[in-house]
Amino acid sequence: MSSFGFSADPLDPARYRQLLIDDACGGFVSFEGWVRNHNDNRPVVRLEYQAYEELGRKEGQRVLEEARQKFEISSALCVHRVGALEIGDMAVWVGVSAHHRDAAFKACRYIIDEIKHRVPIWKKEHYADGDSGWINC
Amino acid sequence: MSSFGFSADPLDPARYRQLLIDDACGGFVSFEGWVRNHNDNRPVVRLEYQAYEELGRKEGQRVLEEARQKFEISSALCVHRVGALEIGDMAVWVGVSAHHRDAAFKACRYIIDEIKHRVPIWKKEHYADGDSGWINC
Amino acid sequence: MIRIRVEFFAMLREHAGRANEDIETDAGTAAELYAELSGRHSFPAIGSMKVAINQEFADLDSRLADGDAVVFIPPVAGG
Amino acid sequence: MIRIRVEFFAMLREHAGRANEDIETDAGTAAELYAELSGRHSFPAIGSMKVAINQEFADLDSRLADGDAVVFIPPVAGG
Repeated sequence: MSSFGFSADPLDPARYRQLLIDDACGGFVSFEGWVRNHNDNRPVVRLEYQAYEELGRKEGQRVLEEARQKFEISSALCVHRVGALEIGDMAVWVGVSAHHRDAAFKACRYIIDEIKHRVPIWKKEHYADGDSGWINC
Repeated sequence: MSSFGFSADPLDPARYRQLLIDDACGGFVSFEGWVRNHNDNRPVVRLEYQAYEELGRKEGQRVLEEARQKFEISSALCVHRVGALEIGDMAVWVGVSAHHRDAAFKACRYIIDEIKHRVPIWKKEHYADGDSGWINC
Repeated sequence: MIRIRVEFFAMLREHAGRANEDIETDAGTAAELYAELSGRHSFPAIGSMKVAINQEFADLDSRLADGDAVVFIPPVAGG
Repeated sequence: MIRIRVEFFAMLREHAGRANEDIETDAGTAAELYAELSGRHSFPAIGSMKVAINQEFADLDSRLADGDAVVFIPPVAGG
């Protein structure tokens, strides 16, 4: 199983984890991206993610398929939050199960790195001073 | 915070994860070791972990402190199960939170690798054919 | 003249004041269409712009065809 | 003669048939004590044996002192 999706609701790691359980697997690695209270030393109070979901799902799915080809994994799942997020909210969850931990670690890292660089998602940060801005734009 | 411990009860990843939450952190990586239904192509039906807990806690704590010195992480936690385990049970949980994901991934990997090599824990596998054996002994 | 459906995201959506727009244009390529929209909506200069045509990544020099759905993709920032 | 408290784990515990043992011995080092116990309990040959003395890892050539707590550590297999 490999699946990429977006969620407008808070992410639910316990539920996603269940989807990856496999008696043949000895290792499971997950990554969670959390909304930090600062960025480049600037206090952040909340933020907003906007995604081009149709293309994002395709590209996210391609990333997961690449991970399955590059590493010996059993299952992989990635869910990215969209909409308004508060400090401490989970922005993205990635989980990978595999027979051996080496593949699980490498695939999980590959997936989050590629997702961040390739999937059309944008982040607007709102700062403590009232300013706000789209990151990277 | 960094802490290593043993548990005779089933591991509880949702509870451990809570202990690592930090508003300054942007990344969280966790590893779970699951009891596989096979090892070297031999069907496994259950297994048993035994630990020299007094020294194990010291050595586990040393591993976590090393991880904190080597990588820029905020918190790290590792709990290893002892006693009788069934297929699919969680044998070990490692979690790391950090400002940035690179440190979280590297520290999590470092911790599980070192724990496996250095902490005095032994595993006895029980096979489908009725045989059993202590691994590595 | 061809008819193009453009969808805006992030900073482009804020500058355009809308999520999408149906436009009749003489633009031959995605890059030419972006220049036309930039003028109309006063888009700020954004480096490394990409484009998707009909829900697939495409080259900015790609020729546009009547009925294409076009999305300009500023640098992404997921995770 | 010194008095040593030995604790057994894993395969050693199974072969000794007990979790610990108080022993009076002439062994000067941990390695000599292990040889003595191996004979008594018919321990199988185990490579890369380590030892802990008084709850810290130690060298197998370490001198033993009266009252020491000794644990022989076969190759570990956590995780």
